[in-house]
Amino acid sequence: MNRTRSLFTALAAVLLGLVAGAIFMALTGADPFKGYSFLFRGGLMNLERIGNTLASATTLVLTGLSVAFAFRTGLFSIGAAGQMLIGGLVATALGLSLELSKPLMLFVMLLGAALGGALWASIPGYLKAKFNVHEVVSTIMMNWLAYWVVYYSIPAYFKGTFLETESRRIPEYASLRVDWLSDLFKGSYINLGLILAIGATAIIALILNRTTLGYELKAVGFNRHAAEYAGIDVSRNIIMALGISGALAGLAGATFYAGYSVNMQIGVLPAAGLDGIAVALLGANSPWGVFASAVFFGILHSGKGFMNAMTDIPPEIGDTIIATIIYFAATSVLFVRFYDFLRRKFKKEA
Amino acid sequence: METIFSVFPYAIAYTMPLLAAALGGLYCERSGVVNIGLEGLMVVGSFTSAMVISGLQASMGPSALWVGLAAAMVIGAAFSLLHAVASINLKANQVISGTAINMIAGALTVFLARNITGSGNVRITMGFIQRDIPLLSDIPVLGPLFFSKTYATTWLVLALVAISWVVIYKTPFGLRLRACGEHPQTADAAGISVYRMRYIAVMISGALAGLAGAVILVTYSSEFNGSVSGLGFLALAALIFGQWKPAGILGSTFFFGIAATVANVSQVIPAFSRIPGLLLKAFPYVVTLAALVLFSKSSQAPRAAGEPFDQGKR
Amino acid sequence: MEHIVEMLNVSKSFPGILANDDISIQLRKGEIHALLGENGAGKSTLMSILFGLYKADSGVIKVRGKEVQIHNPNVANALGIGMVHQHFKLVHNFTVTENIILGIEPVNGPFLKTADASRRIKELSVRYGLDVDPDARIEDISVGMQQRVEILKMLYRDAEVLIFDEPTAVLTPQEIVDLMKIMRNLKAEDKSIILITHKLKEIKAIAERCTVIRRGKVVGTVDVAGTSTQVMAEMMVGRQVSFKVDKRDREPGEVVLDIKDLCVQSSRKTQAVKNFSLQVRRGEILGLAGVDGNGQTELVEALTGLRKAESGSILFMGKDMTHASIRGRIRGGMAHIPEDRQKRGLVLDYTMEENFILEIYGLEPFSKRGFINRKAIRAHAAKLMDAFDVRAGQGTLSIARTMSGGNQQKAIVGREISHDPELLIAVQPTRGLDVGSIEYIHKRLVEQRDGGKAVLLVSLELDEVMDLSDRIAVISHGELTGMKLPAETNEGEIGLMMAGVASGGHA
Amino acid sequence: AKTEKAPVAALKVGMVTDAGTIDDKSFNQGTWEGILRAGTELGVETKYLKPTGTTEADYIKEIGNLYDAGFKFIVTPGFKFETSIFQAQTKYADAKFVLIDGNPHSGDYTPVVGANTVSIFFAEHEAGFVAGYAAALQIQAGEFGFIGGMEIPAVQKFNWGFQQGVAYANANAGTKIVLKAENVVYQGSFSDVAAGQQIAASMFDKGVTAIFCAAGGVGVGAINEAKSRAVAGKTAWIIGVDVDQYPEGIYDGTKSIILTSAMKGIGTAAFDMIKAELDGKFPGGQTLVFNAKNNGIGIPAANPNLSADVQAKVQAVFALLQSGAVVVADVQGTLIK
Ligand SMILES: Nc1ncnc2c1ncn2[C@@H]1O[C@H](COP(=O)(O)OP(=O)(O)OP(=O)(O)O)[C@@H](O)[C@H]1O
Ligand SMILES: Nc1ncnc2c1ncn2[C@@H]1O[C@H](COP(=O)(O)OP(=O)(O)OP(=O)(O)O)[C@@H](O)[C@H]1O
Ligand SMILES: [Mg+2]
Ligand SMILES: [Mg+2]
Repeated sequence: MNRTRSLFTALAAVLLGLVAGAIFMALTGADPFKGYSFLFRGGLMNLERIGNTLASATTLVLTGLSVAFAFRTGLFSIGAAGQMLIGGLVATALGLSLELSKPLMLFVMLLGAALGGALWASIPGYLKAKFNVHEVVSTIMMNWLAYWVVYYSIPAYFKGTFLETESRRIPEYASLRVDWLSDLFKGSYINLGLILAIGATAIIALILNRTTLGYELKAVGFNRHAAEYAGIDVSRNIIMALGISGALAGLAGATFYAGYSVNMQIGVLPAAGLDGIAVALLGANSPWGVFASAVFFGILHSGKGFMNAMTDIPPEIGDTIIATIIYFAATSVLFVRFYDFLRRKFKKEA
Repeated sequence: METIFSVFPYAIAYTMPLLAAALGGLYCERSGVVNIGLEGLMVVGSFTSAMVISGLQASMGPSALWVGLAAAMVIGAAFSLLHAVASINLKANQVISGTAINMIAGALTVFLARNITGSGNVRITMGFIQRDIPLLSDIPVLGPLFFSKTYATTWLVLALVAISWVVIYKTPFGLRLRACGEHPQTADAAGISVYRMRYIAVMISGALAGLAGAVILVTYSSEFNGSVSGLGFLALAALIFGQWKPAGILGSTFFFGIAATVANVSQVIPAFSRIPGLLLKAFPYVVTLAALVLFSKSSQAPRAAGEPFDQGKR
Repeated sequence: MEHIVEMLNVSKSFPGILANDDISIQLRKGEIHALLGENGAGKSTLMSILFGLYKADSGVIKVRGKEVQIHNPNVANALGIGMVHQHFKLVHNFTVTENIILGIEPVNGPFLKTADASRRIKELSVRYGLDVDPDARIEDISVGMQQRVEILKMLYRDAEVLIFDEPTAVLTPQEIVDLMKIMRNLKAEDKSIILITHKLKEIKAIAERCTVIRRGKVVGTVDVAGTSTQVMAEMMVGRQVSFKVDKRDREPGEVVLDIKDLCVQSSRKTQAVKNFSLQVRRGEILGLAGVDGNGQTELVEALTGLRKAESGSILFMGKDMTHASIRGRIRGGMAHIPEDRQKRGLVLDYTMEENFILEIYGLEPFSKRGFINRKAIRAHAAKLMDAFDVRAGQGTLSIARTMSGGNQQKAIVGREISHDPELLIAVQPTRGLDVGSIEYIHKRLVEQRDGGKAVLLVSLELDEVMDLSDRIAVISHGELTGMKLPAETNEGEIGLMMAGVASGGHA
Repeated sequence: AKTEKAPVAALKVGMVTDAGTIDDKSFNQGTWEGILRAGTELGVETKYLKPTGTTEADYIKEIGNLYDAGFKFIVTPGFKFETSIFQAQTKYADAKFVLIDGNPHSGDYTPVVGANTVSIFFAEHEAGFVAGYAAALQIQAGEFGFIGGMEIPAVQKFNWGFQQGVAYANANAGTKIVLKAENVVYQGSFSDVAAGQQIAASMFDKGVTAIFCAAGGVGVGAINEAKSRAVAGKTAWIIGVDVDQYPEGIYDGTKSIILTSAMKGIGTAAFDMIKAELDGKFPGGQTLVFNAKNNGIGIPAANPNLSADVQAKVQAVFALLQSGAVVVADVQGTLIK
């Protein structure tokens, strides 16, 4: 029952967000129907575009899961961007320094990225557990620290011959892109990260709903004192919760910098970090919900350009629509109430 | 030392928007509503003032700046209603609603700027001028630190902080505001409309964050470009660091301002040149974390902050 | 006789429940009128309607004979109605004065003017024997004092009708005596009082009439003087209730818990427990009596591992557990009914079935190799809810938050007993419960003892300690001040020992 | 002539922006303005797209969007497009590409300019040189500074050329301008306005009189600082970049703190390529360099802040650059950073 409710809420939010977007389009003198048809065609029109949509979604699934997982354990992490950077940096460093067979290489890189993200996130976890430092503030600080760590370490150790501002290109054997997948989707940027994202979604769903670890983490999130009373190690769990969340974001970094992208640039805080909050939110913090909402964002991200190219709708409208959807998702209580009202009415009449 | 004197006024200039935004956050959280949307509200303020000032500057001259500040406050307050409706009436998760505010503000303002002016960047020709305060700036040490090269807006923001201290601790409004943030059921039972107080507080925070965005524009940036580069989040950190107290945020924002300025200018100071760049850039964030470690144990957070008010809850 | 307040045919429903069903109640001027009913009977709801917090679905309220519409607490205040809520409505970091003037602040221009208010509060405090310091901060004063602040709040607003919702549930015996005195003072000043309480003794002691509610309906209004507590209890519960705990004599067995020279610090870094030594044996209920705040909390937390012991030792089942982990103690056979059920006892956002495995989720059959077994958990919960008569709307899937305090408490008691512990540390196990539930929980504690297990009962209710315990230990200022057998002592003596005045020998 | 006009209107010219916005007052805007000029003067249809990120995949996606929407003449500014154009020029063989500030390559920096692609470079070092020389002549003695955004090739070349220009003036025109290593900095972003102001302020306080800013928004902060100093009657100059920034430095009616600007004709380049395409002369496969020789770089001709004498001397040196008598290095060598 709860699940139908969340689904209804998310759909209503998306719908109202789209309506609001349509109003904006109409205000700028564009035809919303045309706009949306190009938007969705841009994201889904052919295999290549579907592949690109999924490629965009891949990173968002992982950052969305990262935020959602922390959320479910009572923590609000804004740190996905920084953890992505660290994960990406570790993956890039390994990819550029080691020479291994592709499967082993990828395994090592992903493991390193997950560990890097986890370690980076466990610092705010530790500060929260031991010193009660608010994770919102500490993760913001950690983001900027990661930004500067990458900013200085890429040029110092991994830069190419000519450019100070980006790493060398990731060699083929260290890239998550594989030919069969790219060919399957007609040359799209889709990469093995997608499979990783699907796996991660399943695993996180499993952890949250079916394992004692999930039970513990949620208990700590809901009520620290009761968890302590029950003999659960609260500090360890907070660090663990942020650690897992960080590992997910670290993996997001690996898929982004060694899959979607072909090298690592400095001076950019990846947008997928903050977008993860929106994705998690629209997915009602449930793992498969996150997956679905990431795909939706993927469509928006990749269809936006086609819509802009085909119509006179300015590029900024895409962002406005996404933002509006989030706002409506935040105010979803309204829809839940409406939904309950409908249910009651329906029941009475039945 | 000379360098410290010379950059101090810039640290203060950098501090003021942070301070104004943190003060806005203070009203909001003291009433029990968390406002992650400060960043977005600052963008709205920056946008509004840029539009107003660039439109009026030719005809009005310098007084257009003040009109711009006022407009930023009004529009900031109006925009914050989005957050108020979501988090007060609809009992939405406040953090999420604030995040949505940030996204909407960033996208919508650039969109509007492009549609209205044809460009997503709006420039004003002239901001406020730094001035030395006569007499006071001649005082040794203090003069060059605090009374040299000051912006008019600095005194405005400082005055607002002082007024806020009085309002929050010495007036019935302040008493009620704090009650709503600590224990809204108590305020409710005392006949205070928690909804109304929270609306007022959210709007004040919108106005102050709007002002903060405008202050950035009229002091050091003079250009709207759809971003305030994370200052809103930093203001939030300063609010927590300052323990939700006016004097506290005055201290914490100055701390940030000085740390960030030192990090910025250290590049041009030969004495610092042997220190790795990473350490210099990381400095403000590391000291913030360190300071939080020291101050977080005894958190004075308003107890009800972040919780939607539920009359029936006991 | 003049009725100052009349509530006529009031009904109020919440989703899924009719909390007040056509209730009528009349309050005379200058009377103390008790309102009695099981947990969840609808008492608080009714009073919240009178105070303007809830709106009745139907019914009429008359004040001084005139029909009124009480939309919000302001209207109630204006009509001279004041209320002390079950959970205090005080701002913890405000002073007494600030709390009292909140909403009707005296001003000097735009500024607060607290000096006059302070003076007036002082006067009121003296006049009614309340002894409150207007400048103290709420978080620094005792719960009893906080309650007096609530009373002052009403008096400051010139309330004529005072509603007390379970005022004594949180008080120490001495504070209860003081409160009774205060109520009599109020009555002497012609105030009218509605008193909600589960304690029949208190009703007997102070009320003139008593209205009994069961499942949202009025069962009847009786004159207290002419009605026995037994009759009132039966009216409320709908069956016979026994107050006396059936308990056969039993020889205590070997020592299960051996506390030696234990010292524990409070959160404020003061010495809360000082050189405390005590033994609890198999087959006995050891009652620990004491005034609230005399180190019981810290002692229990040290025993259960929630707080560090500074020095001394805790031997449990012959093993040194002084520094053992919380889980180690639970696994070792220690169970704990916590003082604050909402803070420690339950994860309010978890369902009942999830709450029932709070300490044992890691054990088979509830989980295997880290994976949860829903089926086993559900069966376990269903069994316990049935065995301990835990009632909740959606059965094992009810969210704990939505359940009444009484049912929450029964669930915790059930859970802890289900662990079949060697030692059950029961802190305030019946706080806020109706007599039916109390009877039930008491029976379970005795069963535990009869089964050869040890029970350490920590309670502020002297009655409870006297009735249940095989031995009574008294704690005062963190020190053991005496040990008595219930048969060889009385409330008076224990009370003196609790106050640290007399020290008793060892039983 | 009229029959030739028909295909003209059919050309659809698209642009994908680099990091930063279309209003960056720098190469995005410069490129776009060139395209817009082609729109009004040559009647082509125009469109720009803003990618969601700055990776190769993001760029190719937008190029694909333009292509699918019929925009088969695509202009991309910035070296970050190098690998994307490398792929696009084969993938979209019937489209034309103009890559500004970069060479298509597969990731190994070996330039492969397709037959349907033109690579355009600017001699930023020459622009920096001329601006540095002009500024030194005008100021004669004192200290200069340089603020860069990030260490990307274009910015580095501006910097190195600027240093050489100043040195050239010191050696050949008797000026005494000092450029201390500590006053040559890369702030680390193109957006931190506050940092720009603070760094400029501390440079000015230490005696620097003119700062060359190639730093986007960071430069905006520096310009603001110079303006408020000028209003207070102090000497503070900024040397602008990319376009003639004179208007942005105006503080008092017509006075501006922009001493001069190191310009590169991005807009002209974009416009020229579109025009060449319409004329059927698209120089596909070529790498074009816009430099002093072809007047692709320079400083503004009209500028009240430079005396007529200085202007004349700059003209002379510019001629030397054109003739190759003076050569400016585009690598760091022994220069600062
Ligand atoms: N806000 C609410 N929402 C839903 N149901 C409620 C609410 N308040 C009370 N109820 C329901 O109304 C019934 C009466 O509750 P009430 O608090 O009046 O009982 P009570 O007699 O005061 O009990 P207790 O002795 O435990 O204090 C309960 O069954 C409860 O479930
Ligand atoms: N959010 C809610 N949804 C449904 N019912 C609620 C909710 N909150 C409270 N209630 C109901 O309100 C009633 C009273 O709650 P309360 O916590 O006062 O219980 P209580 O038995 O009076 O506990 P206490 O021992 O704290 O006095 C409960 O019966 C509970 O069912
Ligand atoms: Mg009640
Ligand atoms: Mg109760």
